[in-house]
Amino acid sequence: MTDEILRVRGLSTRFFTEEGQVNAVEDVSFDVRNGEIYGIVGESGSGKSVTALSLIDLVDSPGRITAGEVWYRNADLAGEFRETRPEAVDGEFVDVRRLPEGVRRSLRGPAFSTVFQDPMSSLNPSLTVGEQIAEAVEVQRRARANPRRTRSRTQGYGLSNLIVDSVLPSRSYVSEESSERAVELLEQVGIPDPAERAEEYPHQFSGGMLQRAMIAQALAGEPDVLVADEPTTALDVTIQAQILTLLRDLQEREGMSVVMITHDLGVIARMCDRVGVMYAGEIVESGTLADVFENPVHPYTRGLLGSIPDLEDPAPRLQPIEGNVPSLLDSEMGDRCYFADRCPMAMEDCLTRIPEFAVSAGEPQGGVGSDLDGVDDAAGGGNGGAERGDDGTEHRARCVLAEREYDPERALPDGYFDPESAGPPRSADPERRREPEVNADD
Amino acid sequence: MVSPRTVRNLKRELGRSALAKVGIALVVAVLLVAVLAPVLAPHHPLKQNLGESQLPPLGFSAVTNETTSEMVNGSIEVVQRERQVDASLSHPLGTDSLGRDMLSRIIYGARTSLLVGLLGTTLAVLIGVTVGLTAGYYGGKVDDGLMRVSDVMLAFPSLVLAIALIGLLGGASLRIPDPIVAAGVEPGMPPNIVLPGTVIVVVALVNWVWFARVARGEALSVRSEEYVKAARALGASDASIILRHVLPNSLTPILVLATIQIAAIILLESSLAYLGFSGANLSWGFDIAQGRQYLSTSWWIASLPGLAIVLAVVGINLVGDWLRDALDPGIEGEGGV
Amino acid sequence: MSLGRFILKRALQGVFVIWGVVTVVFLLRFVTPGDPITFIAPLDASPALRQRIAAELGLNKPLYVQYFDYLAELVRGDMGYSYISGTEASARIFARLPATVELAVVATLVAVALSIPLGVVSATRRHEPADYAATTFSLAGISTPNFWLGIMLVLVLSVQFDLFPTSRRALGFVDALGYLAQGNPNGLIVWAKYITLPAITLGTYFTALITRLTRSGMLDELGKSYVRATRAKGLPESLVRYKHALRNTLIPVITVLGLQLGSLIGGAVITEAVFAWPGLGTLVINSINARDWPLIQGCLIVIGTSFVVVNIAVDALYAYVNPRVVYD
Amino acid sequence: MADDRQSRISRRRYLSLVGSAAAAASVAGCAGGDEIQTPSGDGNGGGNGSGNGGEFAVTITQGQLDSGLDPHDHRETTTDIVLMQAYEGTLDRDAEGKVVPSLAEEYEQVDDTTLRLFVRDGVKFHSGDELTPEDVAFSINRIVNNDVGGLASPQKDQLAGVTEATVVDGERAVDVVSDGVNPVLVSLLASYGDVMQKSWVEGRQKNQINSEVNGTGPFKLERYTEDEEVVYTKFEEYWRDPAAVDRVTLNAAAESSTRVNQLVSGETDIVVNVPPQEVGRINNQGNARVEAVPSTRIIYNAMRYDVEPFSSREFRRAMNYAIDLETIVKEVLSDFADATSQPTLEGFVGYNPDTDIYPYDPDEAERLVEESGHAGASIELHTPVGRYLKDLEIAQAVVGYINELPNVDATVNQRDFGTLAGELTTGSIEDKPHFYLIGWGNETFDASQTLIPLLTSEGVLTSWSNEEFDDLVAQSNAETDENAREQLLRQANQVAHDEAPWIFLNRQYSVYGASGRIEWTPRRDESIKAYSISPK
Repeated sequence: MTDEILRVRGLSTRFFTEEGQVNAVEDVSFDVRNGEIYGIVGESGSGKSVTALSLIDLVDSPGRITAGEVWYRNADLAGEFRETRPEAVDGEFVDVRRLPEGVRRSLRGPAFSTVFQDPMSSLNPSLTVGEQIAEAVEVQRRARANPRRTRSRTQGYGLSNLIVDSVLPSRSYVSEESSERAVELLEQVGIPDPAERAEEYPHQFSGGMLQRAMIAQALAGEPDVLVADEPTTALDVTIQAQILTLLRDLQEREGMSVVMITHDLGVIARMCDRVGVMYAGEIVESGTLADVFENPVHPYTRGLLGSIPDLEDPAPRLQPIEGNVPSLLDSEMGDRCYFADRCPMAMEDCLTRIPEFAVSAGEPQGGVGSDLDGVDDAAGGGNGGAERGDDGTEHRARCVLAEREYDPERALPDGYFDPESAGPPRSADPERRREPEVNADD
Repeated sequence: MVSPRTVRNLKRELGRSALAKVGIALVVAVLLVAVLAPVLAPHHPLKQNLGESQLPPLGFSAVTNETTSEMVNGSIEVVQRERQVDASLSHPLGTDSLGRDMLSRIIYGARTSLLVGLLGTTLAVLIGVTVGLTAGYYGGKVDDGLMRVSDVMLAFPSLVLAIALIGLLGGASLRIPDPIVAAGVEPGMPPNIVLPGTVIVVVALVNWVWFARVARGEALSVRSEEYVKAARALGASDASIILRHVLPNSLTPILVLATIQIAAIILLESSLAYLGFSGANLSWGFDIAQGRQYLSTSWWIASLPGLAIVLAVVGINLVGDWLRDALDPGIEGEGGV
Repeated sequence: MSLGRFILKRALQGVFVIWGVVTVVFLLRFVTPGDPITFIAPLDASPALRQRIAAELGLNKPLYVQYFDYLAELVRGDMGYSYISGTEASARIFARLPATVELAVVATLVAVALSIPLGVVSATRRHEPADYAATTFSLAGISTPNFWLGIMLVLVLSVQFDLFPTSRRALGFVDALGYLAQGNPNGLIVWAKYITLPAITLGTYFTALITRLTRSGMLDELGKSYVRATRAKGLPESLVRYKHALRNTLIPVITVLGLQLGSLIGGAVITEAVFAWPGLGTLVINSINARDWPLIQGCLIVIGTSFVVVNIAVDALYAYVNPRVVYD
Repeated sequence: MADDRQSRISRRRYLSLVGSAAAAASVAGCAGGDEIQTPSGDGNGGGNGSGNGGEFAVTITQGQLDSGLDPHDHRETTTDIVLMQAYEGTLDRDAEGKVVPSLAEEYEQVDDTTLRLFVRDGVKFHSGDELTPEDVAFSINRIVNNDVGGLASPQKDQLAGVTEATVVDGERAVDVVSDGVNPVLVSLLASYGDVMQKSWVEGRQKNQINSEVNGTGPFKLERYTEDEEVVYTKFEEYWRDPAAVDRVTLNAAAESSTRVNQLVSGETDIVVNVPPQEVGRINNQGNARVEAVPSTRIIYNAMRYDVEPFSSREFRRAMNYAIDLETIVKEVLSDFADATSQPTLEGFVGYNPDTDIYPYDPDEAERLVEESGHAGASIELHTPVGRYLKDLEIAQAVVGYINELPNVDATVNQRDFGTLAGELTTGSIEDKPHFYLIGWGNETFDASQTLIPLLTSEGVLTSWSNEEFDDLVAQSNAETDENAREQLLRQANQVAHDEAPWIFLNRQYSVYGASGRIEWTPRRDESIKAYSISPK
């Protein structure tokens, strides 16, 4: 019996823009265990935020999840759909992506909840904070009041309701009971005078307070998995620490799992149990905090960690790595390791696509071919419910160095990837390259 | 003024929007028609032929009831006869109640619409931008005063104000020689372009406020910029600061607004002409008013000039959308009609 | 500043603007060529008679005295007597006002009722047929001269198919309600039949305009982070769209509508001319033509004042629905 | 005042509206219109006491409504038609234009300057009071004397020459005194001079007189909604037989097509000024008919003699040769008009049967323009729009023909009628446009009422000055012998034809649409009397 709450397999999300197809998330697989904090770290534009959105099924057009499964453990749901949708059920797990639209939406709140990066822009500026939290409570309250089979998730709310609501506050969507609960939640996240503050609008809150309110809103549905997408990026350093502490406390108290998405290694170091490092839409290295931080295999991870002398020091952020932020445009990505052009240890081997290798414990640049099995069970699809890494090691990397030593003989010459050189052509227009990220991050 | 970045944005937006292309095509077409009216018009637009009145457009030949009266024993008898009325190749869009060629009138009507639209907007821009920049640059009492004046102006609907001004002041028109006819290319065409002077002045007077507001907003935001302060510290005169620093910053939103205003003014001119308040002798609105009486017998007289207005204004609005999307001047909403 | 004080301040500004309107309207008579006496006095009036008429109307006094007299009378609600018919200008204007208000209100209500859902559908089904239809309609709507639209509606719906009357106003809404009170619903039906074409004619531009504003506003709002966050907390899509995105969309739309009230009244003038609708618009055109100054001034003042009042109301509404407003 | 209006609207308005709606419903009965049906479905129910199933209600739709209800304070046919239902003069005309007695039973020429009117007995005003000679004298004085009745009446010249009216002691008669021989006085009194009640006028403010009615005529005012409609009901105590019509509503629609639509849909019974292109719709509808009659109105283009190029006789004649009047009458007016050759219409006293219509001769016109020395002139024709049958089209056609001359350039200036009329009636020739289209209705059937005001040097509306013409008219005005007077007027008309102060255009026909449910014959003098209407 596994203790995972979430298994993500082969998730791919693409954006179909006028400039071309953008592979924001490419074949990403990871597990989240009950009650743990799983960190996803990467530069901006690496696809980590899109990964978060893909989990909660909120990728906006022109983006689309093109492949993969999100297995979520919920015995009730599994029982409910075992007959009607056998392909969506595997043991106690259901593949969220194969569930009907209405059910998928009903999972937002009680199953997955989200804290976004910028609390100011993530709350509706023209409704009180209390009302917005109460809405999140109310939607769950109504869901409990009606068995899923009979209710329509799109409880009608139209223009007429808007008008009536605006004129008669008593006819509001939100019940009094939910409003009271919202105040409780505000109290729980440490907001003083919660009853008064509930009546205020977002612009009357400070950033830190607002992020607490966002967290309160995320807690409203008592979620199994809280996706925190850069929850502290927009905040002052001192406030960051408070928010992280709050998150940690809440996570422990509620026993929920957290997917912590950040570009801040300090946050990862401080919060997470296990971690995945993303680069150009892929998880290039994953494992326990200790695996990844103490024995990084991928040169990218090593680069990130290069400046961090001490795991306990939360301050330093990602060290910029020389070279261009990778283009995620399908047409420009090429058929090779995406990091090769920036990699100080790029070799000829890197000119093909690199599979994920398991890294042997304690042997960072490990024994040759120590574990080649299971490499691909993520990409295999179908049996996504199956366990990964049956040898017990979780440390994996998408890098040839996981199975072979760096060989300067085979190194690619300097400037191999420069636009002027004979290497694969790449656009040198940085403005253009940034564009696909509009939806992909921040 | 036009930075390479602006040009790039314009091109990109144009490439992505089919509607922008349609808009430009329409505007270019209307411009060409207006400029080349003497060459394109098959007939003199004012030339009547009472014997060929109310000919239908091609494809709409029909039997109509012709009414006349006869005096019988001192009292008048109304007589109706059926008559086959055939469309004529030489009048593809038919003729009006005096047998004037609809196509030629519509072609010449484009001139009036565009002249009023362009000249009226230009004048409105000059007034509005002067007032707006002055108000925004100097701020304080000047700003308060000028903005209250603009509030008062806004309180009068532009059509009502225009009717009042033209009705009370009378409509004067200017005649300027048509260069194409003067060059001897089409000697049979009207030698003069009739410029409805009062209408142009009045549409500018009722529309400058929108430009004043935009220009003021831009001036306000630029006023506190470091480089303006620096210029002032260096002793540059207010006029030169306004012209060199403040004005260029306002150009983009004003250009976008001006495009929308041209469309609004064309609609305003046609409304005025419809109500009989235009000094022009050839105007789409005027033809619609005349055709209104003949709706039950000759639908084309009122319908076709209206279609011309719609096409021209759609074109300009599409160009306006294109400019707005490409340049993103950050102005809300549409200028008033 | 509290909402109450904010409104008070706007009202004071409004009074100032109305005073400006009155002054402009008053001065208009003096910049207009032609002596108003000429339009009042009989053909063969002797100079003495002309002077007497001028004296009766107070036209012989110095300009500033006339101005203050006029202001004083206006404050008492007296707009003078029509030069042409000798009847009270205010009575005449207020007798006409209901027809115009009725037309404007119906057109606005219909425009709002149609355009906002249209704009929402257009924004939420972007690049679908519904969106193309809505954008085409709104583009055509803002580009069509309304008097021509009215004529075309008459041509097709009245002349060809005889569905609606071509013009006039058979009875007012209040009268129709009176019939209803007597148990006769036909009054309302007749009323509706007469107002349909004028209301469509006047309302189309606004329907199109609000559709465009709503669509672009909704697209803007739907792209914002809070919408995603709202979805993330599991709210039904209808709630996300209407309660959240639309509410924020409407805030700027309301402001634009207030500013567009001028074009609504301008549109009403020409719509009334097309449909012989007995409202303020036809009155203002007739009185301008007849140089009936008390009526011209009265009409312009009523129009200007209603513009100012409605905009204060819009500002108040704006402040009410938009908590971010800084009252200054 | 405003409060009165409000309270009046409240209850009475409902009641009266139901009454009028019931009337409309009976109209709808034949036209299949969309009027209000009462729930009971009988179509005649209503709260108004006077309304019953047999009510005969008639609606008359003009191009515009009254300019106030004071019968002495207007000069327009439209107002006149509104008021002639309720006010009467001392004399009247029959449908052929012959003078007939009205409030004066008889008249008698006492001496050269005095006409005695014998006032009818037993006539009641709508107020219920008896008509007295004082009322008659007061009414005439109110028109001719600026100090009587609180009004400087614009109708003063319609009673030209009259200086005062006095009550004859001991008799039920009034003496009307003129400042000299006044051969047309009877004719004038038959057309103008409505009688009002002295005490009623003196007890009222100007605005009350303009919104209330108290005449002796066959209809009394029920409701007056300014600019919207005037509703009269039958006056039962009328001195002749009460009218066949129970209720008359007068309203207005400026657009001819609108009026026709209203007629065709059964919303109205008589519409004025039906343009030829709308005739077919009325006839085809089957439930209405077109009635046409030559009117007393002449349409012409005046050319001011005091400004170039119109100061040149040759130029003015050229303008007459330039236009193809016959074609204009045929094509623009669809023959609903007669071409004219002189200021006076056929059938009028003083009409000259020997003058010919100017032929269409562009070559002669071009030659005359050259001769005049004004070749290359630019002229602008001012025209009202929608005032007369096809006025704008006529103006455009005239200008179109003139433009075909290689040596003159002409344009049309559309004017609002009110503004144009204002310029024409200032009494000063300098205020008038140089060249304008206008129509003149002369209901007296006498040339003098056209020639004097429009063409003599001293005429209030004149655009011309010619000694020979002035002399002829002056002589005719002092001539008591009818034949001699007629000869003088004919000569004057010949002079006018030759000197061409106008472009002579057309005699307008009055073209009416009338619903099939009424019996009614149009009159040449453009009046529409509901009293002469009966059900079919």
